[in-house]
Amino acid sequence: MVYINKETRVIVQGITGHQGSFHSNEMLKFGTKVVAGISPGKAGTKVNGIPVFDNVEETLHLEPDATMISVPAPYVKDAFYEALDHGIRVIYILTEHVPVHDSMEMVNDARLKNAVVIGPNGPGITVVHEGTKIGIMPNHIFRKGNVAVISRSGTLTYEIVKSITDAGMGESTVIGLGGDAIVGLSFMDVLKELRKERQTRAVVLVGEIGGTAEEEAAEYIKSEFKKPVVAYIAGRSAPPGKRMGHAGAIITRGKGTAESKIKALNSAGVDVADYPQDIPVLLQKKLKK
Amino acid sequence: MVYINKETRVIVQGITGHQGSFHSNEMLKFGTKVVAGISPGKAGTKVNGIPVFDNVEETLHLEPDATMISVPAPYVKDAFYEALDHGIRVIYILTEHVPVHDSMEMVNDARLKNAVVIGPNGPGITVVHEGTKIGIMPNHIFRKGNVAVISRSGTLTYEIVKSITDAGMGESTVIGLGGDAIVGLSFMDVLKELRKERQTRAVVLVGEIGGTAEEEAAEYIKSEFKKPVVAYIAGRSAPPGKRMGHAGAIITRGKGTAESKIKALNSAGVDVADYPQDIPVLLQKKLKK
Amino acid sequence: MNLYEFQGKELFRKFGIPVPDGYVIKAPEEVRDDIFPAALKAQVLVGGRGKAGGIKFANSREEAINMARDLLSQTIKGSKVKYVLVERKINIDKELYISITIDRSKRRPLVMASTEGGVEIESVEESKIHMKWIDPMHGYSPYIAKILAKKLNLTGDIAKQFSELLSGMSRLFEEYDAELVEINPLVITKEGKLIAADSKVIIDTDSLFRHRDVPVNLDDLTELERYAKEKDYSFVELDGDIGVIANGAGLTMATLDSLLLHGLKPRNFLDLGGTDSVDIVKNAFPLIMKANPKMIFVNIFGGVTKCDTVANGIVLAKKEFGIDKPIVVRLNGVHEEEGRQILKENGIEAFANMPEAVKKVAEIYSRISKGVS
Amino acid sequence: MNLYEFQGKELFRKFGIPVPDGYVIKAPEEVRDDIFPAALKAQVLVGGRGKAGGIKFANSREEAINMARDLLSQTIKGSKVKYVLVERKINIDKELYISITIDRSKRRPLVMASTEGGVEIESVEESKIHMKWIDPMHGYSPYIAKILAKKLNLTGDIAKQFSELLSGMSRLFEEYDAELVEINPLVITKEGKLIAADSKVIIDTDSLFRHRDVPVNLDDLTELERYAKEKDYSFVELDGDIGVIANGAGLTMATLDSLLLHGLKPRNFLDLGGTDSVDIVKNAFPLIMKANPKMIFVNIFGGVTKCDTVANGIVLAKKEFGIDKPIVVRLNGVHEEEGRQILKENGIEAFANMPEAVKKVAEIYSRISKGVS
Repeated sequence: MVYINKETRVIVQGITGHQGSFHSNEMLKFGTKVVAGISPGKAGTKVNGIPVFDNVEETLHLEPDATMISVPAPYVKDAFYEALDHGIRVIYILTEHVPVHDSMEMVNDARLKNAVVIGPNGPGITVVHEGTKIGIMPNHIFRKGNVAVISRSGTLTYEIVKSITDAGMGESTVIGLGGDAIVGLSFMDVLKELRKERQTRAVVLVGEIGGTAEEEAAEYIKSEFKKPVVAYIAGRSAPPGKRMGHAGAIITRGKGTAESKIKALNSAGVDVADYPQDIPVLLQKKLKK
Repeated sequence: MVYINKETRVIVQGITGHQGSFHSNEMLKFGTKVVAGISPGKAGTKVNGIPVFDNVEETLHLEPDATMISVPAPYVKDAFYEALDHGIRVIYILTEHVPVHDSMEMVNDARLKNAVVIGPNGPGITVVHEGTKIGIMPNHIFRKGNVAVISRSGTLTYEIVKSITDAGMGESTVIGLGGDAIVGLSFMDVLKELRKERQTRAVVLVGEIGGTAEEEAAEYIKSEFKKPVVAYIAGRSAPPGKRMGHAGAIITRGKGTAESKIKALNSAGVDVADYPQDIPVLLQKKLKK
Repeated sequence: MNLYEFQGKELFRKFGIPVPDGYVIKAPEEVRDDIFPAALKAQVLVGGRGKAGGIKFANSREEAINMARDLLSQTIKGSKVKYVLVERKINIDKELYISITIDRSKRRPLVMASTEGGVEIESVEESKIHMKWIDPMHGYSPYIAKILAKKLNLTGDIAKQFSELLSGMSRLFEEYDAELVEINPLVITKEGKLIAADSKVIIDTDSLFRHRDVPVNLDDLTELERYAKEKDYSFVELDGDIGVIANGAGLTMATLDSLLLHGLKPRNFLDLGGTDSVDIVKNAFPLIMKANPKMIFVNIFGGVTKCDTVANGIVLAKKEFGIDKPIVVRLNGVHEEEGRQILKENGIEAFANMPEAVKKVAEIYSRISKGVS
Repeated sequence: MNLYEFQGKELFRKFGIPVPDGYVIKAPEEVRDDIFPAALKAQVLVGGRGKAGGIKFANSREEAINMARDLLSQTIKGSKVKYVLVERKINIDKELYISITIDRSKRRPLVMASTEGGVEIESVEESKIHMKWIDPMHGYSPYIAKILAKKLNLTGDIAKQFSELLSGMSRLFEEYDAELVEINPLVITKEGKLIAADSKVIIDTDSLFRHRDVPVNLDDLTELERYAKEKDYSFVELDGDIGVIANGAGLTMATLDSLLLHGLKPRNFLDLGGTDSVDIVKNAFPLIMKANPKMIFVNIFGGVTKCDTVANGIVLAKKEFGIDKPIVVRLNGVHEEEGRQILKENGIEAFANMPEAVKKVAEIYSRISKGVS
């Protein structure tokens, strides 16, 4: 189990919004225990059969463990602290364009309080073998299995997950770290969780240009992580100084290139795929050994 | 061992000041491992044979565990963060008149980082059986023994410690929490440490008016703390709304009276002395049982 | 540092907290003729002003001048009224309560709100006081206003005004190192506006070095306390008749308490602090003598302040100031032998034990009192 | 959001960071006759201005006007010079480097300082760059300046000036949501003053809703990128000739990479984002066509954006805008069958597999290129 399990009780902050209402329903269908939604002024109504409250305090009798925050970027910090201050310890932020200083503050505060922040600006987490997810990953791409996928991307992750499923394998935990420069979890944080987790037998890292998270993961894999790891890194063709969509996907001052990441991963024994679709082949090769 | 032991390596921030230089010498005499002093612009000099550095970073090779901060109140917060950010995890603040908002920030931050703050505005800590102290308690009043003293006061603590020593008993740990409204440790925090500590067989609480720390300690003693406890509460004669010297010693809005504290302690089976000098007698009575 | 209502409201304006139109006057003729009907509010640092007749309403300048004259001649709970706040009268629909203070045991700011405004919060039953705490690391967050507004049954535009007001209060609280920011009553006017009808702001005295703009109000101190403050003594005036000098706040309190257990009433709290200076000891005596006590009890446990220093201070004071009241001295701790010897040579007996010393005080006091009666 | 040097220096003034006397001009005749000898500095958002001849020195107004005319006619690294900063020349004794940026892996602000100022920090050897991190919970503390000043060998009054400067920089960094605040060179003048000779400030674009006073500079975008920004597309212009439309930043990058592995060069990055709208798909085509690509590759993994929506968008675009370039489409994911059917009915083949689609792109591209040559 990584961060959440089938007993995890989830609330949705911003449940009456487009994303909140659509994805709360998808989560219910997947098996997630969505116990409440928040939307100021809408207390007493229901969304997809989920009771709506005006604020987090009013949901505490439902004993929520986790939240999905889907509110406009300027209000994310307030929603986040409302959750954190009321004792919620797994906080997934769907919203993109969250100011990076807000993220820095939230993420540091949460770490000191042993809370887990997933995102901002990522697809969330799906723990396939527990039949639970928080986030926006499409339900139909998963099959229960032993491959964990850790990714900085959204659509690309779905593509890779589907290719794993289509190849006859399956997933344990799939987690999207988020595409921003500052996010709650790094590859290394999740690898540490997966190290002794029993369901996972192999790991796929889906990285991209920008930052040094992949290099740090490579260091950790080299010294501490014994399960097989394969990877894909997006952005080999990206020119320096340009943001490739994600705020975090930018090569600055010569740092964060795909070459550097691929080299580091290779030297840690991680096979790096040329095409996303090659991931299942690399996995099968690794798992046969 | 409570918070510090004979191996604890102490630095003194503000060592060239009157208090810093006098008390660093007293600490050395008591047996404390004072490894460095800080005084900007004085690097390379010595105080009482202790090497002086310009900043905390320069002392890291000496592996300090704890610090005594004795700088003017407006600079305490900076000195505190210099220590905390460089990994020092026991921080004693001697200085009085530290702004209460600074203390709130420091104390909360430290708690999240598992650091211990002693003070501000207290006499520090003496672990008698380890032969070490950080702070300004007079060396000659102690004798190794089994009584722990937790106090919000200075001089009154020395008086009580001396009376215990004079009565033929001795002390394990003596700690001054500090006389301010916001301090790093509460009676309850220290009681939790003493619960399973082997050296301590009885505890003296020296409280005073203001706040509800004594009442909370009484609750804890009632439910969790099995060693004998006796107490003295200063301020029975204090009128409401007047600060009795200490910033924290004030009865506001009907709260924090000596009566309330004595009643709570009595109901937890704690004998409360009428005079400070009665403490040894109460202790002997409790220990005979 | 307690602020006057008008000073608190100046800070309120700075942080966007709405207050009634108004101005402060020091003399009756300063009343203008622009904002009638008006409330005239005596400015004092103590509570209970309303009951003491410190608030009046005037419909014209003439009426207001007379009322101001009356208020400025009053003394409320021992405090002379020096200022009157003249304010446009507001049309009260509802009175609420809101404050931010420091919760000592939780070590963080506490926001309290109640629908029961306009009365002392101590008299409001606990179930009607709603509380939320501010995390001191990340500071105030607007969700707190959202939750409290609902508990106060505020909706729509008033809820929005409440959110802005509380955010202003929290910034004031933090930026000005406040120990208390209280609005009681917080009024909803018939026109649908939220407005701070009163203000109570206490700024942490220890933070004044970074708030040069905060006025120093000493009107809640007694004359003797102001004098002591100038001389830098930690001094509190009490209503008994035995002068007390001790060292350390805890020991000084314990000294007062010990007297009380013998039915004796102290005249004061005076802590010599932790400096080893003959002058500080010596000059404490003329301060105590100003309080005109029947006798003086000096209770010292020597540490940083050494017993011989204290003894020398006492001897010098007796000589220089000709102290003619009985003095009982108790000395223990560092250099106690030397101290007692010095006193003995000057004809003063020093006890080595606090209970005995207190007994001696009681004995002398009883003798003097009989002599007087 | 990159700020021009003169905009950064305006912020510096606001936070007490000393900068040279000066003013910005947009036309040569705006040069005044007051601060000579003066430096004239072309204002561009790209680096390497000095080497490109963008800084000149003038001793008189006449000289300055000529130089300004010259500078205002220049284009530096593709950016037209629109502003020139005229500044009093300073007497340089030493050049230092100081910056605050965000350390992504430590998740906190990083202060970097070096005695090697005036050159690109990337070219300075690591042992000469001193680093301290700011804890984002309690914020900047002055001890950081104390430690860095010593490492820069600053003492006395200069160290004090450095401490004030760094504290101003850290407040600017925090209050303005900066991603970078850099002073290079930070000059010690012969008169013993610390002064920011240059400024480089980047404000987080996502924070602009709370910084209405920050100017929006788009001069570092290409014309096409500015157009795309207006239309709200996540678009980057590249130097190849194959137009790309995909969904999701990661998948779009992967699409570009896949082309490159076949020796094909993409003309652009265009991410449709996560909205299921026919219009967004349709209107991406005129944008791409403005870039004049040789062909277009549409690579979709349907999730929130469904495959039939994409198909309908493509069909509509072809009809409405008469797109005449070859289009290769790959569709997978939600509603992929429906999407492929729609395309098939309109004579467009859709691949169900990315590697095959890329192979097809390569094949068509090679055919077109031969046809052209």
